[in-house]
Amino acid sequence: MKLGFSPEDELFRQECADWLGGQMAGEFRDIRGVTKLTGSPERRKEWEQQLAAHGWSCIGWPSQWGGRDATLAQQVIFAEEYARAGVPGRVNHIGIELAGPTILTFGTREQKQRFLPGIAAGKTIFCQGFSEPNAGSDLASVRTKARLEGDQWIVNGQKIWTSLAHISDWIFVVTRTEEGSQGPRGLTFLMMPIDQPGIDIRGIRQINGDAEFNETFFTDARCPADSLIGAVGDGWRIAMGLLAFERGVSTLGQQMGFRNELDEIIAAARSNGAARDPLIRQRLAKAEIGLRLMRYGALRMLSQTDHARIDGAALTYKIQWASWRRNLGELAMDVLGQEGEISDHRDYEWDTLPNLFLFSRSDTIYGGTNQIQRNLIAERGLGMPREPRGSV
Amino acid sequence: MKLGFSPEDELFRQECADWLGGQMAGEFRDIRGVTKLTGSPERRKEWEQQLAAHGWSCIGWPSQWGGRDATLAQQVIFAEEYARAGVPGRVNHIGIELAGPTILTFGTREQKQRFLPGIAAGKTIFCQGFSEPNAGSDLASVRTKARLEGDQWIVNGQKIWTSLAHISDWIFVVTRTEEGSQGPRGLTFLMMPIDQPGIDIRGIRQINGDAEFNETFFTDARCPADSLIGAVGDGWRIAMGLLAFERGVSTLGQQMGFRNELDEIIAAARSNGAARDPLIRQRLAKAEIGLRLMRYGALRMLSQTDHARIDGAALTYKIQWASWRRNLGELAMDVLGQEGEISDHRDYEWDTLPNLFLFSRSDTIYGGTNQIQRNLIAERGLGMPREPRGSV
Amino acid sequence: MEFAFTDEQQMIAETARAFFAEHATSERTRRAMAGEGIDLALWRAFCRELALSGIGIPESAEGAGLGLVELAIVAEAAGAQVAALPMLGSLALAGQAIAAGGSEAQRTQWVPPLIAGDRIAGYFHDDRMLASGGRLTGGSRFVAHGAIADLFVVTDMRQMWMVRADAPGVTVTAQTSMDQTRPFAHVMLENAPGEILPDPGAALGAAQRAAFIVVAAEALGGAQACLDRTVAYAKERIQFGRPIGSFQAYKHRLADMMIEIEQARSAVYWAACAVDEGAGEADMAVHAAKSFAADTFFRCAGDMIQLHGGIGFTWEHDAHLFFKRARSLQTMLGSGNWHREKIAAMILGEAA
Amino acid sequence: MEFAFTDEQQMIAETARAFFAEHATSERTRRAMAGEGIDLALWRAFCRELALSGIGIPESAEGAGLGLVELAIVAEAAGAQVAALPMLGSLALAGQAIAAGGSEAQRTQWVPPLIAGDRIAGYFHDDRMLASGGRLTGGSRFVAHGAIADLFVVTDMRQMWMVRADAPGVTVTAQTSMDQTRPFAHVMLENAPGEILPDPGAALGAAQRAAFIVVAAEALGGAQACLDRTVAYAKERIQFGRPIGSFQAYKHRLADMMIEIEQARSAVYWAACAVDEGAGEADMAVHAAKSFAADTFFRCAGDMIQLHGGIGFTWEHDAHLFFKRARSLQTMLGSGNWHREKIAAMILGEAA
Repeated sequence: MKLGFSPEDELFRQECADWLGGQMAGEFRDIRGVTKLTGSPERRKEWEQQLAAHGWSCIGWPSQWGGRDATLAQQVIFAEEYARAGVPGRVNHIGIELAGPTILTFGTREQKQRFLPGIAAGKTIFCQGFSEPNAGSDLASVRTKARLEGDQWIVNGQKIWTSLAHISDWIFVVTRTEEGSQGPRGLTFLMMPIDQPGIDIRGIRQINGDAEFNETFFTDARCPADSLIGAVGDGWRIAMGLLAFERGVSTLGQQMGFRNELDEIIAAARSNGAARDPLIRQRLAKAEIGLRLMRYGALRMLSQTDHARIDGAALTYKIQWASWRRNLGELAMDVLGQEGEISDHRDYEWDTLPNLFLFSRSDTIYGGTNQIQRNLIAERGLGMPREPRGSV
Repeated sequence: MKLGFSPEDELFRQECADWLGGQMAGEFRDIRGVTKLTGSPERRKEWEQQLAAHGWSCIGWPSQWGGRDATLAQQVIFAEEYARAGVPGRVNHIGIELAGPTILTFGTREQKQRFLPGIAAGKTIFCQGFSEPNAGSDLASVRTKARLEGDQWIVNGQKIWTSLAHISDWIFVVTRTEEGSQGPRGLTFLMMPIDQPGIDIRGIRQINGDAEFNETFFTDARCPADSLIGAVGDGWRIAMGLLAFERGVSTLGQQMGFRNELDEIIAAARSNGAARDPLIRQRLAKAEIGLRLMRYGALRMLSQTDHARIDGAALTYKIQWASWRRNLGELAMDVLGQEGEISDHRDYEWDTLPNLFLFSRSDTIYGGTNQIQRNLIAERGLGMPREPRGSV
Repeated sequence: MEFAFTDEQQMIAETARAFFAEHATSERTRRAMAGEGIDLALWRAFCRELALSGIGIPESAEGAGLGLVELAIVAEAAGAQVAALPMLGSLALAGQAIAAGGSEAQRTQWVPPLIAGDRIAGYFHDDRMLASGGRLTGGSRFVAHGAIADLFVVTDMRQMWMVRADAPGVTVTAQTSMDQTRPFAHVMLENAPGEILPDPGAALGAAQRAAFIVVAAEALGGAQACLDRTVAYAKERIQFGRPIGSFQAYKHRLADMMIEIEQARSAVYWAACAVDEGAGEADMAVHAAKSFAADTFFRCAGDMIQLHGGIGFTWEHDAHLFFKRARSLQTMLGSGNWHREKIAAMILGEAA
Repeated sequence: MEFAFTDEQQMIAETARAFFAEHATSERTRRAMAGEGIDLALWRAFCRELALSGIGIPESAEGAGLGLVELAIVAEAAGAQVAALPMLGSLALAGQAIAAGGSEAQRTQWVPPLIAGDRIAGYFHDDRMLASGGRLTGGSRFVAHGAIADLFVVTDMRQMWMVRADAPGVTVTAQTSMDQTRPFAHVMLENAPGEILPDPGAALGAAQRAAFIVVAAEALGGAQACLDRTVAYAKERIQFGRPIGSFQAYKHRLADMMIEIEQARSAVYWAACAVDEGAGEADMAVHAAKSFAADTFFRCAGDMIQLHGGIGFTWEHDAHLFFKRARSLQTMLGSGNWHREKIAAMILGEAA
């Protein structure tokens, strides 16, 4: 058990910091500090390509496919330095962290050759089509249908919460390909080009006034048969495999974003005197502890990837960060007081902390609600009986 | 809507206070302030009879049966003054508040004549036999069996958590009289004399070192056929009716006990400096608010007895006080610090506040766990679907 | 001792509930949110047709009589619909202050038009206000519905004045506010003329007590609405082949909402009753009601979002109106911690 | 960077777990509770046969080497059985203090017998201890396992001394203690002879760090045991015709226990690792571990009682052993709030 990094790792850290810092001070200084998912989309696509051009796009991938075969420690370091430099989140997060690894694991040789170079180069932006209006937390209730006509799948239905669909090139969707099938059976995993007449994307305005999420409508949309991953009817297995990738190194980058939010709250508390309130002090200390424990939980999780088993740290991670961040939003507002309830922006647009307060209400819902997470923990982690499905 | 009491009520209050105060300063001063359920049983039986001799034993009962036809306001006042005077809890609480009203509501004329005078006179002490080892929160799972032989019911089985069984004269039990019946059907409500060879009582030692509760074993125990309340198979309905009496005026007396506990914590906090800690101050304020809201919740509940409907205040009362008191136990210990973890008594016996901390862990369990309470609230109060019974 | 509504109170409750449920619709409230945060037609209808706007102000002070219990009943009904109305600032704060602490002339001049909805008043305090020769310099950035007010009642917590919105030296700027149904304005006074109220103690006491109770009652109504709407959703929404309300974790969360709401209900009417009866515990009661009910509302509104899943955090769904109102009620007129510290001081003495 | 047990650490964990699970049985622990709160035979077996008692004390100081990670592993295993052993006082506090701050002679004289279980030491602090001419006057009523100690290591938080239990002026009185597996004694020094440790700073630092980590690790082991035992019960106990573990509310409560325990696990080993590696964040880590793990244990032990229903609050069931140990770990060596205030001071500066 070892927390420290080797001297080589520290050199690598310096290299990351230098390059990222240079970019954020130079050519890409205009996007430094952008935190909104929807901010500056075109420049951030260019940033994806800049990363790729300098070999930083997907360092954990095999070098054969544009990666660097980076060690775990290196990936951790890169994620930390990326966030520390104030670089905005990756618009191709889904491509690099989910679609790519899924294709690497389940795709054919031909699919790897077709998709991976574009993703690695920052030219193929992916988004994710899992949730549906009536299958919010319940992938097995998917109703979007696909049927094969010649060498094309014809897709009809609707997905929801498809973040960044409006700037993406491809979407992967879980579809029901077996007529009349129910639950996890009869599902198929398709990769579909977005720019086609059968796909219509509409933004969903959230309670913070912004629209990070979309609804995506499929009306006789087309998917080439060779963009099916795995086999027909294999969609559940692929989707479950993909969800496991969500617990990768990118969690550490996410945490650095949390760090910035907490630091901003600490600064506000020091400046407005809330830092003298013993109740606020306790809550800030708890937030600090919670964030540290997320980091060490993530490192435990990552240190065990070899072992193939999903252990406690991994199972509990989603609900941990989601609840932590929702509490952080409330703490931010309690530190700000009524100041947090007014905005200098005209159009119901909010500074970082009030926006955190509003947006974080979604953290405990999307990607599996806290309730679903607790079911999973009890059932998979503790061997409790599964919730029965109803027949309504 | 009116909280104040009339001048006549205030006169009645004075009368209560004078008589109770006089007793506690005089003949019964030795039991003043006894808080343990198990303390001074013989003297407290004498106290029951003293109450009866002066017409204070069951003031809410009809005057025909030894009561005073007291108004709600008078009952509230008596309960408050009773506790304020430091009088210990009634050892015949179950007789006065549950068995008596049950007989009044469901008993025959003959049963009323047989039982009520003894209860009212403080000479017939009752205890309650509902819970069983495998039916903790689930009355419908009762397994204790009764079969009729001639003019006697023969009872076999086991009840648990029968408080004060060891000093009681009678026990009322819910038994299964229909062979092979399941759930709420086939249950019958019996009143049984305790002093007989077929009934064996053993104390259960709790985590506070004391033994307020008992196990009661029935081995061919006998119950005269005319001590059956209602009809054979009617036990569920009677038991449910009885549980409604639990939300009577005696809750206010219980609250006065809570008041004394909270006051003791407040005094400890003032004396040891914990009262300067802003975190403790918040928690004490919350405890104070919670206690006040219990009082006004109880008054709402009582003010609506005419209306027959069980409203929100009544449904939520049990979990409210149980959770409040468990939290109070933790607050008491946090106020006391490590002092609360040592005792001057030799035999693992505790002063009021540490005892509160330990004993109150049972408050959220007996009489329907917090989980069962939440089921009831959601199902009866909000119309949610019932939990399915299993078939294991 | 009868802690239940009288028949008359029951009738007021039913009238008010029916009125707001019919008129304070989501559509109208959203129109108000896009504008100045007031549904002026609704406000006028409330004041003139419903004739409940003078409740809680004695008839001797040009009000409609009755007490804070009845005022709480009305505020609860308005809160249940997150109605975009200046009830808090114009009636509970300014109206109560003028009625309790104003001269007869001031009462006669201002109370009737406030009750009639012909005039709207805002209210704020500024501890550091400078007052000299009837001229005031100070301000606040958190004046609820201040941008549409004709009059401000202002206090430095010692004295109290009336300042006309169109007087020289008064600048009013609307603020983008999280709760768009009760937006704040920034009101600045720069040597502005103020008309002093002769009995500031009575004015301050009446305004605070009424406002704490109105905030608490609105919160109670809002919390109950969050529960009611979530209960309805729980019955109709199917997930995993079952109504989501059949899941025990969901049920228990609804039960927890109900447990808190029932306590909040006791708190609100305890406080209103205690003030109406002049009971010794009235001060504790209003602090308890404000803190408990507002915290309950916030919790229930957050739960409403959570229990609605994805749809719950969209702009389109009304959950966020409740959520933002709840947040606003929590912070305005003193946080929960502040109110609880007041109670702690009552039972423990002042903190060291 | 590899935040997982090495093979050697894994082996120590398995050895310690197996040892305590086999020997620190409920029956033996209850015998110890009825007596002086120590299972002396178990303690000697642990010290002599298992040979893990010197862990965390450098070989140069007569210890067995290895670090606080390994010490935490052992404490976690002991905590899982609520073992009635003087590990905290004798090894983590007194042993660490003498090893880090004692002279070579003191180390040689005391560390080996403590590790061997031939001698048992207690530890306490008294801010107001009077020290003059090698004579000490002061005391504490909360000396864990003090009634069976041969030696006390005592500090006024500036200096540190060793005091023999049989020295003149030393009075030791056993106290009836809520946690009977780690009973307190009242130790009074009245002009008692103390032998000063030459490096009190090192002694205090080592004792505090090790004790915070040992308390946290015991709490982690205890919390996990509460969860494990409740999970087993959930599978076998039938209510309403179903295993109670099939009720979603029950499942979610178990899940909540697991979520906290996994965080506590990260906290304990982060702290132990950080101290072993001399990391800059070690101070924050030990405060985080002590407060978080002890609070987690208390919550899990309370949940264990609740989820066992009636049987859970009987003397006969072991739940109360965990519950009382958990309470004791929460208060000893600083409450959760105290530790969090330390962390607040690190991130915010001292409170005003």
